[in-house]
Amino acid sequence: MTAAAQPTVASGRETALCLLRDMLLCRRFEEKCAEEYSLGRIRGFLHLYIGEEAVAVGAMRALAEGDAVFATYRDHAHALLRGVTAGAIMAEMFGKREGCSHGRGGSMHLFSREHNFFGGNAIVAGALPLAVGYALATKLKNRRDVTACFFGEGAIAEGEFHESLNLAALWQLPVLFICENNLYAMGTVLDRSESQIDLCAKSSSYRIKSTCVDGMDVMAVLNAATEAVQHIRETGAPVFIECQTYRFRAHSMFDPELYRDPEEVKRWKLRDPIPAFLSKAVAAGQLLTTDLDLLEKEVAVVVQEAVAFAEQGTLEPVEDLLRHVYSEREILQSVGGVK
Amino acid sequence: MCQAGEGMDKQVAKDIVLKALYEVAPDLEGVEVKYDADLRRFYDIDSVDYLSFIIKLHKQTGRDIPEADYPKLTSIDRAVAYLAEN
Amino acid sequence: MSDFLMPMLGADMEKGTLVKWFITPGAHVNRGDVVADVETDKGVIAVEIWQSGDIEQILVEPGQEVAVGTVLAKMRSVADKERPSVPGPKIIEQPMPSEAEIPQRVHASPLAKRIAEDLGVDLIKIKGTGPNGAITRADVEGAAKRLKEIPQPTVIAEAVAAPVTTGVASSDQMRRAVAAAMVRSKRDIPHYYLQTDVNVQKLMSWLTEENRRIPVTERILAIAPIMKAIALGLRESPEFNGFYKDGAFQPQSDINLGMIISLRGGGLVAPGITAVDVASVPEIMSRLRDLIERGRRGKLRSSEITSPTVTISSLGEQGVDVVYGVIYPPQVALVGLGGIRERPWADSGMVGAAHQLTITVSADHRVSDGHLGSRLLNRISELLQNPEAL
Amino acid sequence: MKEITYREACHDAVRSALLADERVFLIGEDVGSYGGCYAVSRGMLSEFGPQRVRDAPLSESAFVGAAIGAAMAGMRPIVELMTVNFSLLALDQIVNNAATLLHMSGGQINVPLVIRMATGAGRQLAAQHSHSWEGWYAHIPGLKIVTPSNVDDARWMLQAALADPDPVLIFEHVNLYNEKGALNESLTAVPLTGAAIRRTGNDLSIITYGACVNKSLRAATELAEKISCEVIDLRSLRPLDEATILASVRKTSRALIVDEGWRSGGIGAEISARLMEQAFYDLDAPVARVCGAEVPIPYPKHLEDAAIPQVASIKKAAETLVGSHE
Repeated sequence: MTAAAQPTVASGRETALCLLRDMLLCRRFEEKCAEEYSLGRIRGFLHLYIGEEAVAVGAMRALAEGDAVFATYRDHAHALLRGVTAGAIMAEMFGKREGCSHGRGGSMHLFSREHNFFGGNAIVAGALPLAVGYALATKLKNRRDVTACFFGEGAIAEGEFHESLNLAALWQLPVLFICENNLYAMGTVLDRSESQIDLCAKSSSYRIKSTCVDGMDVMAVLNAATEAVQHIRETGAPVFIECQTYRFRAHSMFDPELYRDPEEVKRWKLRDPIPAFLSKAVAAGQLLTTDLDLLEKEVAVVVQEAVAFAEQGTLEPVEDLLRHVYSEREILQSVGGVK
Repeated sequence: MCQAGEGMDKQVAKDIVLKALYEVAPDLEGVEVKYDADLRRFYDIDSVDYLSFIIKLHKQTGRDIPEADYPKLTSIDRAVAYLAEN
Repeated sequence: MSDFLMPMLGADMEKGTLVKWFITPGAHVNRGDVVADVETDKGVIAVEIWQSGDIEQILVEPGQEVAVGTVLAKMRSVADKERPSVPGPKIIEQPMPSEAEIPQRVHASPLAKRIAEDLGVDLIKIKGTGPNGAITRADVEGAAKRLKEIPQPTVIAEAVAAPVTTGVASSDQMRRAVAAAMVRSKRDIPHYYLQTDVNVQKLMSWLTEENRRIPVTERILAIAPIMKAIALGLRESPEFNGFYKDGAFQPQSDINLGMIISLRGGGLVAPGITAVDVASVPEIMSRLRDLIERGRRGKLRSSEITSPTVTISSLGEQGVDVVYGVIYPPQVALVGLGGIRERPWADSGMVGAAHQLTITVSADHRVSDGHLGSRLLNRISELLQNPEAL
Repeated sequence: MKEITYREACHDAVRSALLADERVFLIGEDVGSYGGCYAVSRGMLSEFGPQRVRDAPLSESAFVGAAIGAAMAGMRPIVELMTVNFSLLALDQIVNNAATLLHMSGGQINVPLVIRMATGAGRQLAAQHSHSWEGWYAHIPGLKIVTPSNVDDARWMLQAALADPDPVLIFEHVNLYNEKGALNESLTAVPLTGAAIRRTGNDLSIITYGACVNKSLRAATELAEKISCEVIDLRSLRPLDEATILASVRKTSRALIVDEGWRSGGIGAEISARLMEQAFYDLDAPVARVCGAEVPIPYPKHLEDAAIPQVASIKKAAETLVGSHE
């Protein structure tokens, strides 16, 4: 099973099932990641998206196959939703060459050209200019594709955020900026780093169409993103969406969470997007409570198979260490000169 | 290069041992070979020569030869058998 | 039954202290429950359990610091799945001590040195014309031309070695050269001899230990640390390190130890290792092996024959206990080494067995006397008691 | 043979690239209406239009990053960074994105990007506009660093860089733009990498690049009666053409490295280290360097001159290196 990145075609039960399944898949997959990390099979930094699933699930469903996606180092859900297989992602985190970046990138650097998925970027705000440039190329090639760029609210303090929004607006480029505002840039709460915490005010100042949505509500995100994508395709101009959300887990695995009150975490967990969506959909008659069990089983199999795939993966031989520094047709030449 | 652990051919082992011996003691070449004689006493191989001999065997075969095994390599015959068995 | 382990919570985590349990034996836990607080370098982190089941036994008490992967508790899990074990903490390899650097003495370019070696030219005798007066290729080539007309200095060791280096050694020639040198030594040098027994038990254990640890190619024999101890001893007793020439003692700043090699075809050579006092033990060992191998092959360099400032005669392997050597003129001392053997050793009224070595020094009475000689021997003996410091 | 300036060579290179390939576009500060800070792109805006000759706001990080993004999408952008100093504002994009994407993605995403920038001192532009960062950039795996020193390379290296699938940084020395040279009209391409021996000699190898090539050639001419100098133009600082350097030094036994960048940790140090590693026993004298003085480049002419390699300092170093017997 893969999370198909199709635009919303049907409403009602079919859509509801897809959204719930996508959110569950992200959640269970990442719980498994945490487990594997504690066992030492995943190493390095591991940033989990748990709690924020509604944002990526809603936004991705609004995109079409030809659209491009740039994400951050908190990128497992985005890769999954873009259609990269759970096995290839898990294998990447295991450092295996069957991983989606052949094991060279790890958790923070998931890539798949096949899925127009461009990472996996671990410098905060570093991918915004890339997304702008990708959209510029789209425009120069007279295509209607949208470039979606996910980033946290921490990126807003970076100069590259402002430079990128300015370029996108100035040159009227088809970029969908999706700000995953989870309140904390690592351990620094928004109002301790920004003089203006109304993020749409910032993007609006570049004359970019901006909206703010409840990022715990997958339908709200989906609707906002669908509208935005349509606007971009029609006008070629960028759109900014702020999704207010919360990460339930620590910033990374090695974070004692000294900076936030456990009560605050508890309060947000009451708004967990998965049960929230389920109860709404059940009330609306779109889903049955029993759907959850079926989907859980389905997702568990995917996760289990992903781990098995990663376990069976192979390690790249050390003799290949110098690969992928220069493009392959150049490698013999460059290895000779550059040691 | 021979790989460790596969029971080297005796003739190959003998060639390696003799070559190593002649390298550390070139003045022995042309002297009558006594395969079972004690290297140190009969051929006057001193401890430095002997260490060089062991290192050469190691480099030729890739095999680790612990100090504790030195008594198993005191003659040409024994050294050949050691390489062939291990 | 399955194990709940001290989790790996970050790439830089090696161990953690269990601060608090939130569970007791018999408790039922669900996958995802926080079961304990663990203190790490980064602060206290709440630790989750990844299996559902019943806790059977708690193995680590609050306050205990344990490595990542240590079993914290035993549990009977709902689905007793097999887990791969977490790799233990990594053993950090001790870096090898860096090799002491050898000070530059003759300023010659690497190319000049290479050519000098090929042509058999001694760089010490050449005046350089390169940058900062360094000897260059042209200087060496010029010197090689002139060398043919100038008679060689009559250093006796060189006389001994000359036939070997040219590869036409007859044992007769060599015998005659040795005879001449030794006659001159006994005629001109008033020898005195001192000897002492050194307990080398520690040295031998250290060697066994070292050799077990290091690869075959780097193994060390006792002679290497002993040479290092002799060189360090000589550094404090400059009266033994140098040449007696033109009626006066000329101490040398470099400590170059010659090693007598008996050739199987008869005869001796005594090539030297330079600057032994600043060389590391592994370095001495590898240079000695190289020297002996080339010595047996007749491939010594002339500088190696002329450089020794003190000579060592080691005959222990031939079954000898004590060596009283004859000094090689113009040197003023020779150190003799007997065999290392287990012998009775009395210490604090107790007699036990210990590996011992008898070291002698033959020295030139024109330069030093017994008092200085015994100080040298005592110092060498002392240095050998602390082999890891060599 | 036709005499043209280095600036004209750069201009012709960019123009012909825009003509030859639809995917190519020029982006940078003042490349359009202004015609480029060093007038390399003069006239191109009217010829190619604002889509292909794109003026960027003063946001180096964003427009360099955008060029990387466009390259990822299959375009062939040429970025002009007004001067090497401003490239520091885009350093994160160059180092963390352009140089790493191919590797992080396991070989999936290459970045066929070309960045041109004006480098070096010599025009009394003082401390913030006179850097030589090419050696710095040469430290980074994933980038290729080239330094055209004459009109032929200025004319054709850009084409080779555009044909390369990976990011190439071209460093054009500010003092070269007005230099005239004879363009070899029979050339239609030059290789991107590989050093060139600009003068052959037997006593000493002078290893240099960029604007110091001409200075070294003049020093060699003036020394010719006493010392026979070989002058190597590295052309590419990454990858370094070790084979040519080593072959020359093995022949002459002496090496003098001339590098306008600061001495400490510079490309000169790297070359020297490689000579120690691979040609030590062929050296008849210590490797010598003439480098930028360890000082921010001062404004007054006499001090600026003293801070960077000059014909006189190159000659003096060569004489010292060869010693008294030549």
